[in-house]
Amino acid sequence: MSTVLEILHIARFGLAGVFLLGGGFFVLAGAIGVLRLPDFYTRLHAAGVTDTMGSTLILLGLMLIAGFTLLSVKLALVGLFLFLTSPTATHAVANAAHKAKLKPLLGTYRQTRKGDNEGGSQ
Amino acid sequence: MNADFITPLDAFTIIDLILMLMLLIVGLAIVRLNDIFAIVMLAGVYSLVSALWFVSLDAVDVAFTEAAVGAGISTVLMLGAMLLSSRTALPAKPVRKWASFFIVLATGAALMYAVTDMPSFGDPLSAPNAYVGLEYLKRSLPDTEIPNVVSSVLASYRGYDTLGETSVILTAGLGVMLILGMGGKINGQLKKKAIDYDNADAQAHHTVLRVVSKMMIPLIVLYGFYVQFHGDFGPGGGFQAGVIIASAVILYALIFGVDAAKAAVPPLVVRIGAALGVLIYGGTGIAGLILGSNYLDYNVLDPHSAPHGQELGIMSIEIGVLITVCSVMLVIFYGFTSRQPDITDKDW
Amino acid sequence: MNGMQFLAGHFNYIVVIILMMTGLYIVISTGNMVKKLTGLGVFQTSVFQLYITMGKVTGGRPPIVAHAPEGAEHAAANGGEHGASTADTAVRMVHDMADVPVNGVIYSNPIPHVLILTGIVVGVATLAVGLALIVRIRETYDSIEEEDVEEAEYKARKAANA
Amino acid sequence: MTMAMALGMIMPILTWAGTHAPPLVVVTPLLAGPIAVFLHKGRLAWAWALAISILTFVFVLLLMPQVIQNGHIAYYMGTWVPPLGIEYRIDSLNLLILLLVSAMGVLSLVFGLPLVENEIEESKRGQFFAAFLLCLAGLLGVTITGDAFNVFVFLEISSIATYVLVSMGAERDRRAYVAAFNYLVMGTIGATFFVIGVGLLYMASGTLNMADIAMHIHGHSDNRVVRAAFAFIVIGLGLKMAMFPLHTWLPSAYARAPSMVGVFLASTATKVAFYAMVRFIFSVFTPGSPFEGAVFDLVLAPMAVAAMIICSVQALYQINIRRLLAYSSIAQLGYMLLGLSMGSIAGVAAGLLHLFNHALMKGALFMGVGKASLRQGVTNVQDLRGLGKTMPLTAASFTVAGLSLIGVPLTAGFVSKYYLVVAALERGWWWAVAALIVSSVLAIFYIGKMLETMYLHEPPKITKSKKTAPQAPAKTSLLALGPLMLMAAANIYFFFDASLPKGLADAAAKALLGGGAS
Repeated sequence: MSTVLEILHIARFGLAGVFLLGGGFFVLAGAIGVLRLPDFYTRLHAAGVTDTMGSTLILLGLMLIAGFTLLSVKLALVGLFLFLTSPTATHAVANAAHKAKLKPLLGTYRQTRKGDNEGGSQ
Repeated sequence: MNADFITPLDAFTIIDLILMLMLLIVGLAIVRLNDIFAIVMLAGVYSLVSALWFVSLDAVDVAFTEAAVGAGISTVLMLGAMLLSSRTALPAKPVRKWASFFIVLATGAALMYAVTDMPSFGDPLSAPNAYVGLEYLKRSLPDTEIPNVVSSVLASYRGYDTLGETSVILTAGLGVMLILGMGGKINGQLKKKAIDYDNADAQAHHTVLRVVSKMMIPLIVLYGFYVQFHGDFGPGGGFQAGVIIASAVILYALIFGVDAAKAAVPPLVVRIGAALGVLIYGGTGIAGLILGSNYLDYNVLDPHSAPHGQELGIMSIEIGVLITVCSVMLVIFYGFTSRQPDITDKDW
Repeated sequence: MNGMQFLAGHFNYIVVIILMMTGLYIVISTGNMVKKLTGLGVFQTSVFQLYITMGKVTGGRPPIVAHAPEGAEHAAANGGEHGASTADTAVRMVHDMADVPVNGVIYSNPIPHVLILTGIVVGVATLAVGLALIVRIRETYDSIEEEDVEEAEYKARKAANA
Repeated sequence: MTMAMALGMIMPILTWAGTHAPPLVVVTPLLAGPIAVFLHKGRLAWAWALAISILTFVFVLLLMPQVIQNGHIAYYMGTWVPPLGIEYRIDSLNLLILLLVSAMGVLSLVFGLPLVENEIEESKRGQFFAAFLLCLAGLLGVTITGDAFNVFVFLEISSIATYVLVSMGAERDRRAYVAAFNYLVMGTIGATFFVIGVGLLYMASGTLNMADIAMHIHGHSDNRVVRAAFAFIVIGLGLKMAMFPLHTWLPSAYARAPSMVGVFLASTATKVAFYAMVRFIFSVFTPGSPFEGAVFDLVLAPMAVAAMIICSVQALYQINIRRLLAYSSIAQLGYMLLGLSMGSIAGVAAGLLHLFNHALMKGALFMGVGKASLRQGVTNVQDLRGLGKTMPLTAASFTVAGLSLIGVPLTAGFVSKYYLVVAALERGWWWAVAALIVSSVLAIFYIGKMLETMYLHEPPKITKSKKTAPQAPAKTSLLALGPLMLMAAANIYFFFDASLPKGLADAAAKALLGGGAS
């Protein structure tokens, strides 16, 4: 019995580690994307990855570590809040850019490089 | 100064170093930039990173407030004020730059001079940490039955400072009222209607925002009350709660228009609230006087148990703080929006 | 204490001082009023960092005391210590490490936190009034640059004299 | 019988009020301020503010016998014993300032009604008086407290209220906004320097109660943290009180503010900051230490002399009367600073006495300008033409205060300058005496310029010109004359009987320099 618990214990922390690392990877990828991608909309896309995948995985990992405690409930609430707000924020920003008549970059990067559009809706 | 103590180099210190590095970069960026919009956003970032650093330095209450006030409300106000002004600052003249540089150098040198006699970072026996602060930690529970020592010091031991602080906020609200007014007039002309609700296009573009904010606003207010009443046990209290609840109304105003927000929370109510909070706070102090003790003495509020009296008093003044802070934040917001054209679809 | 240890113990202060001076530099070097207020914010926030840094205790926790420390009844009986003299409380200085933990746990110092909460609120109050003035200045002069305002005033004076 | 019964009713109340006067002095205007916001009728708000300020003055008077009897009184907020809680501590030094500030609050309110009705929009008057009450509460709070951080909090209440009040002058002069903004930036830098100083003191001592800090840093004046704290507090408060090279914000702020605010600020705000500096330098730090001695001799005294001469010269060149008076104020702050930097009992006492007298004369001068502007829209020296004929009483009061500023015998200004000279000679500072004389001669010129315009020039033809604001009703205009003449009379009275301010200043200086950390 105790060995089963121990295995579960190890598995829990192992899984938490995987989630945290995965979350970290998405955050990093998002950050690189914001810096490297060519135009406003694609950068926004990269930033969205940080918000959704990155934070969700990190929160899941933390919840696994915290176990069945009040802390987990709070983390779940944080997750819920982010789940609702970050796509909305991304939507609002993209909407504003669209309203401001910011054209997305079409075609390949090399073709339109000259007209590189520094992101910014205003 | 305690010469025996040596600050350890551990994981905590490394986080510390990274955050400080970020602060330095953001600070230098603000110096270099001339784009006002970027400067304002970076100022918000600076506050947010500071808040993170405060968490790592165990100052959870301060971090909370800095994030809500410094990174939140301040940035909103800054954006509101710069909305119509030019977006770029004129670069400073070299003479001025050098003059400022030397003033700053002299000031910095005076502080650097003092560094050698400062206590080591983290020293538990340094003068600031081993004296009154420790005394508070030991007395807070028996004296006031409040585990969050920051709350008990803020509201009781140094409660008079907090009365002053609440009055500072009120004064600022009064100042904005006097300088900007709270009416709906811009230069004597009646303001145009905020948002055209019949406009199908506007409706379509705001659907997501409206739905989500409708879900969020009650939760934000609820969270504000949680922060208010949980302030005795965890980080939080009247200031943070006031700012959070005010931010719910501000969010409502941003999405549904300032007029709708003013219909829901009328300016008169807000003005009364601003004054009422300070009066509740000051009145709690007067109650101590009437019950035959000193000003702001909560012990006498409950004749049977002094700690319970403390709890009562602290709850009462925290409610006063909540009302004033929340109201003044809205006074300021209404004041600014009455001077600006409403945020229109074009700005989204 | 050698140089390395000194640096480890005082590195925070040095960085905080540099940050404070960055803020001060922004305030006095620029003529743009919004940027000036931003600098004021950075300056004040950095002063807050100075306070919080000095209140940190290594290995400490946020100052939220979990359980009643021993001797609670004794202290509670004293209540607010009516009538005790200043000197009685003042001389009770802590002298050795054994006194530091409260109920077995080390906490960071709450005083700087309390002071800085006040500081933050005062900061936002000043900011609000400053921004309100900026809005009015912009309405009056159509600019938020000191140079432009001075020039406008100079012209107005010249016109009045002529 | 009824008298005795009434007395029996009143006595306990008086005793109670006497015991709790320390917090009531500050809390009364602080809580009355928010109520004034809702008094929309200008006159009603004014009456309310006046009643409250009189009540505040009464509380200060109740403090007086206790302080004179016991030397000092302490009051613990929330009964928390310091250093745990905040302590109010009143001795002769703050009593002098409290009397001054609360009396000036009453006088400038009585004086200010016609001016406010002339200069402030009807709908804003309630809020205006609310801001005034908060400013008063802040200044009193700074003066009365014995806690270093509490000084900051109340300094900021008064400062923010002051920025707002100054900006209210924009209805008369649009430059008020810029003046208020510059004041705000400089004032906030000053406050932040002060906070750094207090933080450093806390770092060195672990406490915030002034007396307790003094106890802990006593004998540690070689501690670099304490030295830096000293420098930052002096600069921070120096900015707030417009100490010589840090004074740039003051002339514009005073010149553009509404007249009533100018009267009140000129006679109180810088004085309170000066008081705070005296309090920190002498009660918290160790005044006898070589470091402080060096700062006194090498920094403060030269600054004081520079202010006395340079700003007097600047005053000579001013066209705007209020700016002229403001520059003269900075020069006069130099006199006070000179007394302080002597570091002797006689010097500090003379400086404090001059502080009191300067408030009387500057208050009267600003009142005179305000009163004159009711009638002929006075802003520049030129506009004073013929005031001796058109408004003889105002002109006479103005003259008395002006003579007092120069330091002519038979006026209060002479007394404090005399003591300053005596104190300077005691220390052998001949150059300081020379500077005093030079500065006084310069004062003769700039005051003389105004008096000459007043008496020797014909009144302008268009006295009741259209360009000025509508005239205030004669009744309220008479109301303004009362405080003005009272102030002028005080300038003469305190020449013949300076026992009250002199006694308090002497006692204060003795307590500051004799008692050490007490």
